[in-house]
Amino acid sequence: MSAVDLAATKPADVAARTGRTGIRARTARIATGALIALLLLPFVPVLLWSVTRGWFYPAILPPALDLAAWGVVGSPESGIPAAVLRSVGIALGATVLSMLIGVPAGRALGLHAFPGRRWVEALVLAPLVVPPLAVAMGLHAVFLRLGLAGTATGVMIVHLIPTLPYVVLVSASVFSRFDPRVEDQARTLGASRLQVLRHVTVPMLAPGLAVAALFAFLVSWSQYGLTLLVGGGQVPTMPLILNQYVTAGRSDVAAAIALLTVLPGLVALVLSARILARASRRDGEGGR
Amino acid sequence: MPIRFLLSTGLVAAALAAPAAAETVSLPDAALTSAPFETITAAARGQTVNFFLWGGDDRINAYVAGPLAATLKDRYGITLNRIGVADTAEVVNQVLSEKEAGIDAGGAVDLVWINGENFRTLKSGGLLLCGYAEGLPNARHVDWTDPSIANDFGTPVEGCEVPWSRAQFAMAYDSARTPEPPATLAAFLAWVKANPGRFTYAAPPDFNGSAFIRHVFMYAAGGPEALGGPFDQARFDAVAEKAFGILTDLEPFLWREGATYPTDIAQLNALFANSEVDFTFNYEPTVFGAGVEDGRFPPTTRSFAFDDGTLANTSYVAIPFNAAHKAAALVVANHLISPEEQLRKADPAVWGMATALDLDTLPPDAAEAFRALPRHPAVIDGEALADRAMPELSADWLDAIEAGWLRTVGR
Amino acid sequence: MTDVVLEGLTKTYAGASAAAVAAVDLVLASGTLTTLVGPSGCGKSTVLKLIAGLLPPSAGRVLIGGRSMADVPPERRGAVLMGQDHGLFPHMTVEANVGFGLRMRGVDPAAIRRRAGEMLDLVRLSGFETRRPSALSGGQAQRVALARALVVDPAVLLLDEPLSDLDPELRLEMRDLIRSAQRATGITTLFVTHDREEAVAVADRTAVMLAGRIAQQGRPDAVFERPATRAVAAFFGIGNILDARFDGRTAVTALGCLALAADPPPGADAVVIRPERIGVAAEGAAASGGNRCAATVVDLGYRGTHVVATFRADPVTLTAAISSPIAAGLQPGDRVRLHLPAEALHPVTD
Amino acid sequence: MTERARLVLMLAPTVALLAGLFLGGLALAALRTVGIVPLAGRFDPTAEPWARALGAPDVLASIGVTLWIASAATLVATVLGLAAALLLRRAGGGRLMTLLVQFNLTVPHVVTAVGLLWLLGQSGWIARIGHGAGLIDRPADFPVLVADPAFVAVILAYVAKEVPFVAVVTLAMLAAVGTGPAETARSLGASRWQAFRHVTWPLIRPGVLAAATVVFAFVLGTYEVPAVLGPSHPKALPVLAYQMFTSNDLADRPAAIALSLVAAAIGVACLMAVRRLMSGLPTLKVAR
Repeated sequence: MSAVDLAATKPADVAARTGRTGIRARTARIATGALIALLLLPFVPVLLWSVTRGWFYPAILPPALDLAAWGVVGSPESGIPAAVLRSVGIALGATVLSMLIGVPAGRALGLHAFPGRRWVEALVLAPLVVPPLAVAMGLHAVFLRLGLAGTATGVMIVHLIPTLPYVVLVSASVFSRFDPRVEDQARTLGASRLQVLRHVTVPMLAPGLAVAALFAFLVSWSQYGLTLLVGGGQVPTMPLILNQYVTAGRSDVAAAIALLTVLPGLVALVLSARILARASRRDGEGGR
Repeated sequence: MPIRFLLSTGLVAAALAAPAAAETVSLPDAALTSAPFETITAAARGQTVNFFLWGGDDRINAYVAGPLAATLKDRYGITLNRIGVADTAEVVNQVLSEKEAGIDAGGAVDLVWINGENFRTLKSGGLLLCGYAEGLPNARHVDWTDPSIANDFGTPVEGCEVPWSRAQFAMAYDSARTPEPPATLAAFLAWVKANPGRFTYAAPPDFNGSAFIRHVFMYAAGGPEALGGPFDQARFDAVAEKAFGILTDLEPFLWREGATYPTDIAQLNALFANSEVDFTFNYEPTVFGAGVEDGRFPPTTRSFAFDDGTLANTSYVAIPFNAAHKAAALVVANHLISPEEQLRKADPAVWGMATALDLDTLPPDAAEAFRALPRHPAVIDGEALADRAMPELSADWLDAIEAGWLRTVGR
Repeated sequence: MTDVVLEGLTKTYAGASAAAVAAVDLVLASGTLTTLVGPSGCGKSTVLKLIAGLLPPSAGRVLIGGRSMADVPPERRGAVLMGQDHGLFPHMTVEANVGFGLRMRGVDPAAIRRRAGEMLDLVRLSGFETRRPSALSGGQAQRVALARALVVDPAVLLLDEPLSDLDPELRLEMRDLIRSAQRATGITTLFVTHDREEAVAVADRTAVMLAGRIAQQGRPDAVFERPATRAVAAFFGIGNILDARFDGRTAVTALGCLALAADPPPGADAVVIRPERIGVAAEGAAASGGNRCAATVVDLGYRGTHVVATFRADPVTLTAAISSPIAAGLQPGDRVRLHLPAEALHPVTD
Repeated sequence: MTERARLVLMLAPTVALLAGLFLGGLALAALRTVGIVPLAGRFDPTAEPWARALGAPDVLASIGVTLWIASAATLVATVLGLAAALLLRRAGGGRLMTLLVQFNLTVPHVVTAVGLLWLLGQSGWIARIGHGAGLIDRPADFPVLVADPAFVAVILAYVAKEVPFVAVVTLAMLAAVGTGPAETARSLGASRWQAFRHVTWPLIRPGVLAAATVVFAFVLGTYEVPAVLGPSHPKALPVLAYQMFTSNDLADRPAAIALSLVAAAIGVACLMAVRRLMSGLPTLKVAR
């Protein structure tokens, strides 16, 4: 059994120390690799399409390298650079708002028992399982009336419907592992409420809250249906622009936009992995 | 429960209390349609025009957001804000929703590229600014007596929109695969049966697919004359049976034996480009040239029109009744039909869309400039098209045919 | 030097039927260490939170240094709380933890470092400055927590079961450290514990809290030896409670008349005696003085330092802590004579 | 401030927002389908929109295929997600592998849909490879996976998106359960499979089933995937509803809302199921 295999049998297992287990772990790694390959396979044609054009059946590989799609993506006339900024702005806004609104609720749910808790939980879960289509159709007229339909602000507000539950649920689980007595101690050591928040609570919970924020960002960033309905097509975010080019048959531009649209998710994922790794290093230093 | 109820009603109350997002319009509608154009131009300076149009073609996007916007900025101090939509129906929906919500001023849409049933819906709902079109300074270059200008899919225009472009339906084929395409619709239908699986059309409500079905409908009726004028249920029923019969008979010979249809024209184009089928079509033949250039179609793509005729239409720009910036929208509409701008738009290097102007009203050299515009080899010759032009059906016919197709063929 | 006075301090939690803390009057004399002892759930921690200002009282008030704390937020009371699980901030180094209170007060960084160093010296943890709490043992963490509390020079130190998470030997070490630090600094300290022995071992004064009320307070030995009520007696492990009627300095009990060393307080209805004060002699041994009775050995339980013997002296059962040599001569079933010295018999009220 | 006031303050923004936007939107939508439009002061109770919605061609078929897509996608995604989580653990759970498995979680649905279109279409990348390998001659020889009556590509798009979600939830559940129970079972004579079947699985089941329910409900309401990959008929419910909502015929709009309420009703049923599943857990420790 190689050193790599030994490392791979880390998960505690009563029967771990047999040659057979090493093979199993290797099989598991091959199977996982295969699964990952399958999950990522759709991105192969996306990658290829983004650097070519006029790529017809039966050509397996693109006929020639052509970066025109990226030219379109980068040109102000296409509206795509503006859409990137708009999408980022909406997603950031929705993230900040849902954190401000949702984290306190997450704290209440994570730390306290109270009458009516079941109803609050149900209300928070509901947007996750009730398709937003009807909600958005119902809100459309109200938003029009308030001058919010067709505006980035309106889209951002309506994005709170799907982002808020994630923030509340993730932060509830973060707070359920938090001992609020540390805050008491900090208070008696001379920290004001605000100082406790700034120097104790937030830094202590930062990794978990960062994950909540990342979820909120990604949920808003990927949103399609709500943006389409409440934005009335006038708030073209990246997923909408992508679909516009798909329905226009511009595979090359669509592919380039698709890659651009995947980018923040990738960054977010790597970032959250690093945050969590740092947190586990911090908490695990020297062992508990 | 009561708390939630209160909160939700609270939102409604807030909405009711809020003033409908209004923005003062400097000139009342009546003044807009009668004032000297210099007054309107002066009022328009500094305004922003939200121009809603289909946004799936980067040439159009580049033209509108680029040179067109720049010219408007330089010359009139107007900011043109291009708002691309996936479907013009979304814009109609927006105006309808605003109307329902009681927003009678300060609406989101200032100008929209429109025709056909979308125009009919807005016009019949009284949702458009009307009575200005023929009074625009550049309107003198438009032949308002031409029935294909004066009627938009059978709906009288009546000064509620300004013609922008002309288009005519054409078929496309790959000359490398199909050296000699059938010349008439009858021959084409025979070809489809002789070559099973090599043709399909996009299902309505796709605009182009719907147009193809109308060709079959007119073929079944024995020509466009039989379906002219307002909608008539008896006439429809008589033709429908035959027309949908043809399409139903055709189904087994279609791509995937008609079990499914492409849901939009882009899907049909992709099928054609990848040799899954041998034909595609478009209401705007310049697309074939542009498609070859941007890699959507093979270089050997060519286009043709059936000898029995193909449908022609005019597309327009219109101003909603509640547009926030009507003066500027008028200035933009007027500029869009200036010979200079029409020539630029008709250049295949820019967009290639045929002019809506009557070339006879132009000075000879200006008219000659239009005639001298180059043509992409994939695009059918304009005169060949013009010879075969058929007027469009009225929008009511269109609705009935689409609904009939969904009931009989498309399920 | 500051004293702390609790006046009629009461706290009733929302939705609770009984007060968690009911009309507590308590004085923590300046510079003393007072222990507050009681079973878990009796309201001890609530008292700490009320003093620290982490909870608003339902009634009554807290005075620190003679000043009412009614509108003073926790951070300005100078009352530092130290909890049972050290409560160190996991995201800060040891040094940052110790310096936390000073940083909140805006002390300049160099001074913070110096003071933190001194404090770590005091708790014998020099060299641990850059460690994270997760890399400390339980005892080390508790010492850091103590240093963190002391560095701000608090007016009052509130210790909430600070030793309960520690191993037995660490407990003793830490207990001594707290005691010596308290003596050295003279900080008025309230030490909450449920451990009776701990409560009397470190304290200048001890208050016993039962069901939200102070049942008894006084010098630790007095509380320990002379509980005022049956409940306090029971809490301090005195199982020998004899119902009694009093006639002057005589208690009339089921064992007969027992002489007392002093007059019983009004309302007394029982006498108690600590197990270690009961004398045991062989049945035939010469008897001198009163308060003796015959009994049978029921059970002998070896406890290392002593033997807990259970006797049946009909109609009651008594428990005595006796030395090993005496226990060696006994077997269950043996008849003995028990001696309940008058000065060890203590009348209690209900 | 009393504890109770603090709790109310923490919960109020979330409850107000979700009650206002989500429940309010849903209520307005429901009223609209019976002819009541509070904003316009219109009150003409009617059942016409429901008759129109349920009488539209293919509506029942649409509801049917939507349920089929949701069931099939949920089943496959749950089984594969569970397998992925277990495989990852067996394989030693390397950081890179975990990251790659999670990748699709961050990808907007419309991107995955477009990728699958280019991958699985009859003239797509796999078909081209098949042609290159001499397996097929014409695109028509390649199996029909896109725009097919069984919605294979649509289901696969959801699978690609939701396998990581189920896997992440399962990994979190496995981490919470720890290896202790399984080790105890092994020491009592259970095989690896028995230990999983009788000890680990019952412990993680509520979380996994809750994740599956969320997936199911989510699929019910998503527009972009069937819009890109579905056939012309029958259409998935959200596609049909959106098409009706933007139809030229004003009377279609309340009918469209009625259709989307059908999806919402199925979602509410899911919510109740989730509540039941989650009742055994202190807080929902899942996030996506």
